Amino acid sequence: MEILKANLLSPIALAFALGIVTKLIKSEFSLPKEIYTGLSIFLLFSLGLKGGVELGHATFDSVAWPVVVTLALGCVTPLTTYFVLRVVGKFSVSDAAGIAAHYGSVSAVTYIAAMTFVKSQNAEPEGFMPTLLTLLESPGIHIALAIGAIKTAQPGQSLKAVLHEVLTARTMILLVGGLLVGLAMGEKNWGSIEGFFDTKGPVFKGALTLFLLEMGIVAGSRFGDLKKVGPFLLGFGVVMPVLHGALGTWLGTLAGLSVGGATVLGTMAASASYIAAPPAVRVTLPEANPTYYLTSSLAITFPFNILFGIPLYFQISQALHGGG
Amino acid sequence: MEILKANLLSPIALAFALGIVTKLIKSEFSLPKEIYTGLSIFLLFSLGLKGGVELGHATFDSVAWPVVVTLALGCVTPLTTYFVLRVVGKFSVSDAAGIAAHYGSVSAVTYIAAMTFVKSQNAEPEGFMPTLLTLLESPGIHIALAIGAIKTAQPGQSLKAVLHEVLTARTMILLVGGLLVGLAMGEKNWGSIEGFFDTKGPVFKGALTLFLLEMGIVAGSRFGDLKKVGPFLLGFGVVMPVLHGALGTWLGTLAGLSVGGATVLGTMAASASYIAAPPAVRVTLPEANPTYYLTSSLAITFPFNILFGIPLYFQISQALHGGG
Amino acid sequence: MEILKANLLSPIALAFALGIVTKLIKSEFSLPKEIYTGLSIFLLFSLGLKGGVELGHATFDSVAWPVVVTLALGCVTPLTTYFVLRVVGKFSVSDAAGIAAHYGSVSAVTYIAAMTFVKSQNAEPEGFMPTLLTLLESPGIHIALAIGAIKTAQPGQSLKAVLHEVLTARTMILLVGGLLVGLAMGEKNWGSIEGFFDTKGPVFKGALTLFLLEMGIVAGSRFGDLKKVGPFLLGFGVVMPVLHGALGTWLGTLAGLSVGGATVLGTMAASASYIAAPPAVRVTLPEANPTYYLTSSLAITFPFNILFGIPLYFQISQALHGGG
Amino acid sequence: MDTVTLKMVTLVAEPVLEEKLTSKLLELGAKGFTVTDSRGRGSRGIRASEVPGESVRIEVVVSAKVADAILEHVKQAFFPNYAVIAWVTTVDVVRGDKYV
Amino acid sequence: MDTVTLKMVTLVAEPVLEEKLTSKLLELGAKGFTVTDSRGRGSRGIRASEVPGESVRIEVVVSAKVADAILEHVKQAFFPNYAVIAWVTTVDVVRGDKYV
Amino acid sequence: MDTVTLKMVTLVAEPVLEEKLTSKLLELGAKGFTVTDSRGRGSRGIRASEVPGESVRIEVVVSAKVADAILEHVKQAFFPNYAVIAWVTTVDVVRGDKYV
Ligand SMILES: Nc1ncnc2c1ncn2[C@@H]1O[C@H](COP(=O)(O)O)[C@@H](O)[C@H]1O
Ligand SMILES: Nc1ncnc2c1ncn2[C@@H]1O[C@H](COP(=O)(O)O)[C@@H](O)[C@H]1O
Ligand SMILES: Nc1ncnc2c1ncn2[C@@H]1O[C@H](COP(=O)(O)O)[C@@H](O)[C@H]1O
Ligand code: NA
Ligand code: NA
Ligand code: NA
Repeated sequence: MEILKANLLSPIALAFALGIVTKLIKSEFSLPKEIYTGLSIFLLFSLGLKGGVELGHATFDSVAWPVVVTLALGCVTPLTTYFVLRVVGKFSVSDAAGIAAHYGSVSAVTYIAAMTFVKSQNAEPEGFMPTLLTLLESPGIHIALAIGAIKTAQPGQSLKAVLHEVLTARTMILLVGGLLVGLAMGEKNWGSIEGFFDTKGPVFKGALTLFLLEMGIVAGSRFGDLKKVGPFLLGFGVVMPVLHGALGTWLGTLAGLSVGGATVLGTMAASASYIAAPPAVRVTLPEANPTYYLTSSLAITFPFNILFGIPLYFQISQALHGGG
Repeated sequence: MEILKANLLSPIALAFALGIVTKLIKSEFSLPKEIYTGLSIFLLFSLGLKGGVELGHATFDSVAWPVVVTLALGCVTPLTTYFVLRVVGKFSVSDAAGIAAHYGSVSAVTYIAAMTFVKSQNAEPEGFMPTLLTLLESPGIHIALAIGAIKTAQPGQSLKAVLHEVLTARTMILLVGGLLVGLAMGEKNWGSIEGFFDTKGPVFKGALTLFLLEMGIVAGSRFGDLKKVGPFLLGFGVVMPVLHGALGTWLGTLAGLSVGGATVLGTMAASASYIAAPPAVRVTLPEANPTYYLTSSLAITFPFNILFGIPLYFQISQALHGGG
Repeated sequence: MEILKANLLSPIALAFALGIVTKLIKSEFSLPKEIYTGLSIFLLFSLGLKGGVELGHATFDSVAWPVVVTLALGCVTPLTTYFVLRVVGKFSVSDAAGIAAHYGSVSAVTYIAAMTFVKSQNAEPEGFMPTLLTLLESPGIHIALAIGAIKTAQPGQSLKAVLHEVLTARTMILLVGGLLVGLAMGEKNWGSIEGFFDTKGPVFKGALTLFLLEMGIVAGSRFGDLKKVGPFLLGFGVVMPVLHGALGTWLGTLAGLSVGGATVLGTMAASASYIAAPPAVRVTLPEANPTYYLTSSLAITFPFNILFGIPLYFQISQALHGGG
Repeated sequence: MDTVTLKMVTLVAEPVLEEKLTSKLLELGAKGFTVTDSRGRGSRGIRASEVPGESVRIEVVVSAKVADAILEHVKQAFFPNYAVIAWVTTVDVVRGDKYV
Repeated sequence: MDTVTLKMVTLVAEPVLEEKLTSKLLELGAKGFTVTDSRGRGSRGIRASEVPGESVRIEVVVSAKVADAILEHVKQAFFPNYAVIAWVTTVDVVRGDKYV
Repeated sequence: MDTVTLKMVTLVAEPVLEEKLTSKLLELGAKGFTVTDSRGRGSRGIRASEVPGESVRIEVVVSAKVADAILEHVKQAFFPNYAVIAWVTTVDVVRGDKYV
């Protein structure tokens, strides 16, 4: 309870809630698209840079197992999502595959929120977490889209184009590129820009607060669609992340991650992409209904994780590490 | 004189003057609209947050009277404006009501400048000033528009829509929302983002400097209209704020506000809205001439308050508090 | 070698390289135009302000000779460029004049990178460097366009319009305006915003890093045109800046500038404008081929200076000052 | 190609009117509309927005009857006090039955 | 004035389709195109982008034959699953031979 | 509905030309114009701006005579060296007397 309260009263959770309320009272207010993009560029690049600087201190041994379990999560989560939706939820092939592409990938904002949360709980995660984030981003999308393309017997010729697009998209350039830049520059050069990009500093947290205000507005503007998706998807959007989150936290712990690191990996597994996945699915599986995949990932799973999921995975992680 | 000089040589007054000069030398330069909006979002949200954190320390007694006099100012200033314009200035009903809607409301930027000024003079205002700002924002607009609608015998069916728009607009969401977020998060959480949002810190002041550069450009681009509005409105734009400013400072002092707090309340009363009021008036009272209300509020009263009014109200406040 | 390595591993050089790579892997990623403009406004205004504050400490004597050599460079560099291109490169009058307008002017971003570099080498440049930057910006453009207009026997009636546009453009307003604002406000007021605008601080360096990421993308998107411009221009884009850079560093040293100051003046002479010059040339000399002047200034000279030129001019300056 | 001949009405107006105009269009029978931000100059230069000269450009594909109703409304409700300009052109629309 | 009479096809579509549509236009014989960002409302309100209601407006000046091919393609490849609207109008183009 | 039949000239051009073109339009008799930012591809791909492929789209409603003068001017002054495209269409304008 203490931990949940700490999360709910954090600036970013409150700003997110304010964004939702903004939409509920039918305000027209939102951040300009360019400011929103600018903030996300800053946040992602900061994460990449910091991760790169810290990756310089990591040994091969400490990274190997976490990489393996992350890739395993990237293959398993789209499949579990797909089968639950097909078998239990009776969704069409296209719809199930479309949603699976979202839950098989990862939400960078949720990841950032988890990083910020565990740091505030003094459970500093490993420095190579951004590496894991980039590894988890694309496999899920491709596995899910491949299932959809095969099952609906489509040529799937655009899968390669989709792969290129995901791998060269904003998130990837900034995270992987930032990582390499951080790795190359080293501690000394990092010192000269740390006051700006430090992911524990006030600039990062302030930018994150403003960003989550906007994310709340975006999520809130989808709330009107909640009644369109039916009770199954509502429940799915909460239960599935808990299952994936527990699985990810457990695998992370097995792989030797710290309390904070395992929490963040669990959160990644639990989160659903709503930036990389939607355009990929829209172009590759046009029959999949966007209302289903956008509403479940953005209006259900995303707020759930930000407000309740992250502290929950943190407690699971503490328990698995013999603490709590 | 010392105080006036201190104000005129402050970064924000100088940046504002530079913006005006930029237009006078016919430069095309201006900040991108999105950056301008982004800066205003940051400034307003910072004010709300800080106000909320400080409101947590205020007692009911200390807030009650300032709230009462603020609401009184919200009712009186549109009426004085309207009657001066009708009786002395011989303006039409629509034009008088349109201008009254601007002078009855409040300019958030002028408010921010006043807050920054009194803090730099070590006259820390009360923590609940943002609350007063939000209270003063809408009544004036509605009273003035109601007068206009009744007198020109228009159905006025859109008054309710206007009310909703003003109450859910950017300024309100960020100030009221920020206040609630600040109140909920408390000192401890505030500490983690204070380095970014602190209204006395360099980020806030730097953003404010850039913002006032743009405001100078916006005000300067209206200077060409000064000759269109006639000598009466020119004088009105300087005399009215001084009267309202003195009244507000006096009422604030009576209500128990400190030197800084009374100065800020006086500045609010003296200021004229040019963000919330113009679209409301344009839609509700289309016969009112925009050149009148935009030029007087933006090209006369706004620069007057920023450069000369604020230090003047500060001296009045000092005198009323038995200092100076 | 040490110095070159220090430069290549600096955050801004690495971010610039990342931007180039972003384009080479055909990513669609780029900063929103408004964010890019916002960053450039912040950087230029910071430079102006800081320069103004420091100009307050300078004596007339220390400034006079640097001003003279800067103006001399502004007259000489367009002429050398024009004749090399005409005589050695056999370019048409329009093309040679168009390119000369670029190399006769100065790239503000290269200037900023040079300032940041020499400061990181503890070779603090003179406080009035922004003054020199503004002096060097326009003469080259006008001399080159005048040559072009005379030689192609065009009326040249728009030269005056071009002059006004260059003198009132973003760079000028922010640098000259910032300088005056900084001069007027003095050390005391500067203290309250130094944490935001300080050109040695993390906010400035962080913003510069993001800005150079985008500049790398812009430069990289021109790389496809490298094969269109032919081998002569490729060599020209590297040799010309070295010659102008050495000349500028030498003249700066003669004029009494410090190691850092002479390096920065050399860098200015070596750099080619790609913000002010292109539209001026496009409107005044439409027959000049944009592929030539944009590619040479943006895809050759700019990256060369950022990555290799600046440390080279620094070593020349050290040698000329009897150090190194 | 199977097309239906319809009317396209273009309105250029002050930004504050966007919401008012588009909701009126739907009320008068339009099935959709497309809005683009633009800037311009006209006979008045009235601007009740922070950005001088900015306006919205609204395109709506409708039947001739609805087009007439739109023009009639715009003329009566907006022309006296607002800077609005309206023109109509004839277009061939695919899947045109969606718009009538 | 020497002009050639051609067709102008306007397509309004979801932003994710921009790349797909414009490369198809060139493939079908268009020599260029102009794209504007816009927003709008239609019968579906499907939005697979962060910005609700946002769309792209593509204008392409082509010969009547290419116009027909474009409409045919759009109808078959996009109408079933995507929010696309297409209309054609007749225009007189200067230097019109560049576009056929 | 009372409308006047006029011409609408649309010009798509490089952004550096906006000021030159619009002031020329007014000089030649236009009473106003509407400008939209757009992007596009054509036969040249020349770009003298930071943003590749960006262009401005200028619409101007004028009498047939002014339309002809505009096209004539654009053809002579801009076609040789600049990436400009121009087309004309016929429109029915409300309050059309304002534009002639
Ligand atoms: N002749 C015209 N052609 C195209 N657009 C026009 C024309 N006249 C006016 N406009 C547009 O309509 C808006 C309002 O014009 P006005 O009511 O004449 O001030 C202007 O901002 C332009 O965008
Ligand atoms: N009648 C119409 N007139 C103009 N634009 C329309 C119309 N109907 C739809 N649109 C545009 O086409 C897009 C998709 O429409 P729809 O497929 O009906 O949802 C909308 O976002 C509008 O921009
Ligand atoms: N066929 C076309 N249809 C529509 N717009 C075009 C066409 N061709 C060129 N454009 C536009 O005109 C600009 C310049 O074209 P160009 O002079 O051919 O390079 C392009 O950026 C496009 O926006
Ligand atoms: Na996931
Ligand atoms: Na007031
Ligand atoms: Na130069």
